[in-house]
Amino acid sequence: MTAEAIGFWLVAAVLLATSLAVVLTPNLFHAVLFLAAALVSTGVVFLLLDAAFLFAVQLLLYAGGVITIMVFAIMLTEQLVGERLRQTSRWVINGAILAAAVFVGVLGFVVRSARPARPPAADRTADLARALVGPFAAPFELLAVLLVAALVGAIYFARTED
Amino acid sequence: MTHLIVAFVLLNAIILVVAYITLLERKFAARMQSRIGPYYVGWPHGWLQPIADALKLMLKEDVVPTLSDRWVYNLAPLVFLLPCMLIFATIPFAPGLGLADLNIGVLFFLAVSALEIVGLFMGGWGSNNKYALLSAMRAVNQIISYDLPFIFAALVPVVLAGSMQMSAIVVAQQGLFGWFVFYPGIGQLAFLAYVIATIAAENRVPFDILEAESELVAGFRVEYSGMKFALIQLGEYAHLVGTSFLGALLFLGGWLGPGPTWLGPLWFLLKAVLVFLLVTWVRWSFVRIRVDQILAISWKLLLPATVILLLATGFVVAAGFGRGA
Amino acid sequence: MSATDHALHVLALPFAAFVILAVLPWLRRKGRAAGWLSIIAVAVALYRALTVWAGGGRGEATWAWIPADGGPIATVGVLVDELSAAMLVLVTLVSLLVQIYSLSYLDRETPPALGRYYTYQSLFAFSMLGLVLSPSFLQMFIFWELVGLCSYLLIGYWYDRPSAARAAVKAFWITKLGDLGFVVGIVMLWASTGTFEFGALFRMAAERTLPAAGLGLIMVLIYLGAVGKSAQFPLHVWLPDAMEGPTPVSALIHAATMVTAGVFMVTRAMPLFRLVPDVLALIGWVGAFTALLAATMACVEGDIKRVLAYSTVSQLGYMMAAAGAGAADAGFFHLLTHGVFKALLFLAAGAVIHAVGTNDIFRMGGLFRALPQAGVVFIVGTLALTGVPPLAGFFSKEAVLAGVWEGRMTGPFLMLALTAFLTAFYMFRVIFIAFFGRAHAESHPHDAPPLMAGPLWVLAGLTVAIGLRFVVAGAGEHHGPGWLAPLSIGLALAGFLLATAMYQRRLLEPARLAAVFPLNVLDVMARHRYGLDALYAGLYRALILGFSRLIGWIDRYLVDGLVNFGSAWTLRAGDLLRRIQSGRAQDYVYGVAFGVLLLFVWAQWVRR
Amino acid sequence: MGAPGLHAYLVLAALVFAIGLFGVLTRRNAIGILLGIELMLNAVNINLVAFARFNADLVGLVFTLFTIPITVAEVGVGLAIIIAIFRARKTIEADHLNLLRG
Repeated sequence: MTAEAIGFWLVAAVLLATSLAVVLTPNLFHAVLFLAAALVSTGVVFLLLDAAFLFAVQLLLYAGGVITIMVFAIMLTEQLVGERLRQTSRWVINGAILAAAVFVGVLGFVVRSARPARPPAADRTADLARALVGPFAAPFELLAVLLVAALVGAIYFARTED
Repeated sequence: MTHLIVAFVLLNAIILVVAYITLLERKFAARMQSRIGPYYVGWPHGWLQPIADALKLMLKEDVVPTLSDRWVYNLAPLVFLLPCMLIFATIPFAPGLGLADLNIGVLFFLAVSALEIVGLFMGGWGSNNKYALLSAMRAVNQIISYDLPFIFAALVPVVLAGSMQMSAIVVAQQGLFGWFVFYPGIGQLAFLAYVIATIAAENRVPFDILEAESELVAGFRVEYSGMKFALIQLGEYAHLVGTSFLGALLFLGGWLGPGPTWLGPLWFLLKAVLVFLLVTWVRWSFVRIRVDQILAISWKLLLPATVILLLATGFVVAAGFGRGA
Repeated sequence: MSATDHALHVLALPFAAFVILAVLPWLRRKGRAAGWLSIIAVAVALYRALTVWAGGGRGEATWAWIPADGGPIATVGVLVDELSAAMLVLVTLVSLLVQIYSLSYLDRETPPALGRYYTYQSLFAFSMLGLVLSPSFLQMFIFWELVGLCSYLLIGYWYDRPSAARAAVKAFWITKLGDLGFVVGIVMLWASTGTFEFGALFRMAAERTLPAAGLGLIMVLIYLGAVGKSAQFPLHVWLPDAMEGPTPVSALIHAATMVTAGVFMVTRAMPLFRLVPDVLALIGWVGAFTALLAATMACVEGDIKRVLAYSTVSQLGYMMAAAGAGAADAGFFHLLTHGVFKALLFLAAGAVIHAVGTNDIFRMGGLFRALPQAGVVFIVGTLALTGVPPLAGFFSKEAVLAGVWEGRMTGPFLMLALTAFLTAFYMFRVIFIAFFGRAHAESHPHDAPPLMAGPLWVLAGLTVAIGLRFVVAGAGEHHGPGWLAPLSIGLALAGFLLATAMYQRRLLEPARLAAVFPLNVLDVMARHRYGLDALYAGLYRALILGFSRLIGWIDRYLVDGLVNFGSAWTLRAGDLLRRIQSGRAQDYVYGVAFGVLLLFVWAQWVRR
Repeated sequence: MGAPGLHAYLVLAALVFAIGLFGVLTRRNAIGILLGIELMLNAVNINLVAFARFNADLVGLVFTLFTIPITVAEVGVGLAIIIAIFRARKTIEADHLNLLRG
């Protein structure tokens, strides 16, 4: 067992546990917090995959941004509802069967695929930056447009009627 | 294994620094108000006061509100403290003296410190207290508003140095007046923005609406007592200290200074304390401002200004005036 | 400029007027301004036509129209020769006069209606000119249909009158019956010769290389087009009804120009018709019979315009008979002179109608005193029509009779001679009843205004002038036997005397005469138009309507039933499938997940 | 047991994906559904990064870098829509949001 293997199994366990908690806990606020934990552990998975930059981005955007927005939404709606954030599930068996079937389907592909060796780690952050302003410059700019559009759209949707 | 030892030492050092920086603040504030400050515990001049405070808090009764969200309430101080401690992981206190000098060090610092808000909100929510909840709401408002100017201001030295690695940024500031705070125009403005954003991000007066005593009693930690309260306090001050270290590193040349190399960490500490005192000075000089004013300052003034500043920095660097390798 | 260029100008001017009026509604709705635009266009066209005619230039210009591998399948162009040059002058002249006349005649119309009228007029002038200039059967057919369309539009000009609308439709459909034969004929001709062009066809005819097989049928079919357009028996029934249109329209289209298109076409295609003598004989016999039949019907008609319409049918029969007898030039000659004086007669009748307000000659009387101008020109036209020397009609009629006699067609000749007698009779009958006799006290009609009188006098002058020119120059090459001219004049005189006796001197009571044996049968039959209209109506009801009902039943119950069946099941199936659309996003996620699973299955097991 | 290979990461991602799908399918609350979607997107990101790592390739990283902001935008708009729906219908129970029922 190398340190990396220990780290992986640890993180995987945390990630799976928190993910399950996200979909199973009846308290919506707890679910959001578990999601935050799952996202952070995903970031750690990125770290294990030598993508430290993505780890930082993940934390910065997801953990900071998404969770904040989520919390806001819960606050706003809860305030309006005036009741505790119980949420229930429906058709649990059906959903479990279907999700399991999809997992098995994916697994079928995974087990049949080749098993590449892990190449030596390399620092790819600079390459990533160059790719963003090089071959991927156009999508990068489009992303900016998308974010602006999403921002305007969100403001439009959530604005108060007057 | 060495890493773990270094981390342990570092952690305790930080706790010590944090403990005594509270004393420093109290003394500083007292002097500003023509008082003496803590004086009687320990000799001379109340030097044992922080230790006494810590002991007192540890011995106090741990109260958990009946209607609180127990798990969230109990976990919140830990979740709050963790990122506040993690931010020190990438700070090099001298060449080679640090836990991990990541090549994305600055980004790591920013990303981890962004997690702080989760713990803060957990505390506000878990207390099931309306003051705490209001405080948490305000905190989210304010911190996400000032995160962006903070990041942009911090990115100015990064762009100038051409690296996110903290040691590389320090190296880029060598020489007479090489500190980025002396960089003509851009450096001063960026440092100003950095200090303002820091004050806001650390919830200090005049941006302390989330714990405004006259309105919200004590903000999100109103229900906390004992050890948990101590952890939160520790986290807050640790974050402030970490931000001060970052400011000293980004703008004031880090460990650079006259004298032999082993003086580097002392220089660094001195500069961080300088930044801390700057913030404290503002804290004890101004009055609190309103929520909408805080948000307006962030979105209408600070954010556009820092974006333009960053753009200008980019042009300057593109024109060949960068300090990077 | 060559003759073809001039001819193109003649063609383009009315077309330009039409397009301008069609696309500029504000101009069209001005009415009189639109009229003047149309008149100026056709006046310039007349000037150009005269240039072509007087210049004597001949030629043909064609452009490829439907390109194909082995040269163009069809061409368009202009063909200028004596025939088309004369027709150009006739068409533009009568068009011009009629359009001027119409300005006054239709002065009670609203401006938009008047603008519409002149738009149609311009279109008609263009179409008719295009028809006479056609160098090929195909182009001729296109313009042939265009003039048919104009005829339909102008007959139905007062489309709010049911009778006019019905007459327009009737004219359209009955001529279509002939056109059907026409188009089948020219396509068959094309199939056997590979060309539509007159030039190539005539060359083949001259060189005897035209395939003889089936040519008789082809020419009969082509002749059918002329039967419809030129109102030959048995398709003549639409022309009297066409009198529902405004009188200037009747003068232009249903007397002088469009109805002669059939004669023109037969004349144009004469080299082809000559190859099949049997068809020519048929044309002659049918023409003569049409002439006689129409004349008898004219004798019992009380509507002044219908009398003139039957007279037109009768004269068209004359022309056709001449063509059938091989004297196509005589027929064409008669076409030209008839165009002038029949237009004159119609316009004069129009002046009378405009003044009196009725078509019925029995409600007129003594009008000569009130309308001296109309009376004089009407009498000039009548004299020309009955063949009194030295007027234009005398020479052309003489030429036709001579041609038929020389063609050894005794039967048709006798019929035409009898027709000449009847022509004089019914025309003077109209004159005596309408212009002389007892005046009706209640009406005080006023003579024609200048815009109407001008064209009348121009046409009357032309009628006389043409006649006088032939007195000086001698007419044509058809000189029948010496007794022909006296016979012709004698027949006209006899008709005149009989009409005088019956309607002026009252020596013979018309009603009592009509009761005498063979005449009473004829009278009744003529009054019922020999039952042809009724026959057509019956056929129409029995066959067309019956067939339509059958089709309607099939459509309603079989076709629609199928469609309704399908739509009903579509609705039901949609109702069933609708439940899938629950509106809940998660149900759709289930669908997506199932789809992904199917994809997995396909990729894992099926695809390998 | 040596260092985890590509398959370990892929199976982990597939599991997270399935869990997210389960959440999307079973949650009644619209925000709960959104949480499930977040999990699924995360699983995809893990896959991308893992492939990039094991193929010594850059595209996976770039794509992850793109998907993360796009997800944030999606969440922002999604939450805005949920808030708007809540204002109009006083509920965010997905079962009750069936205005588009056929």
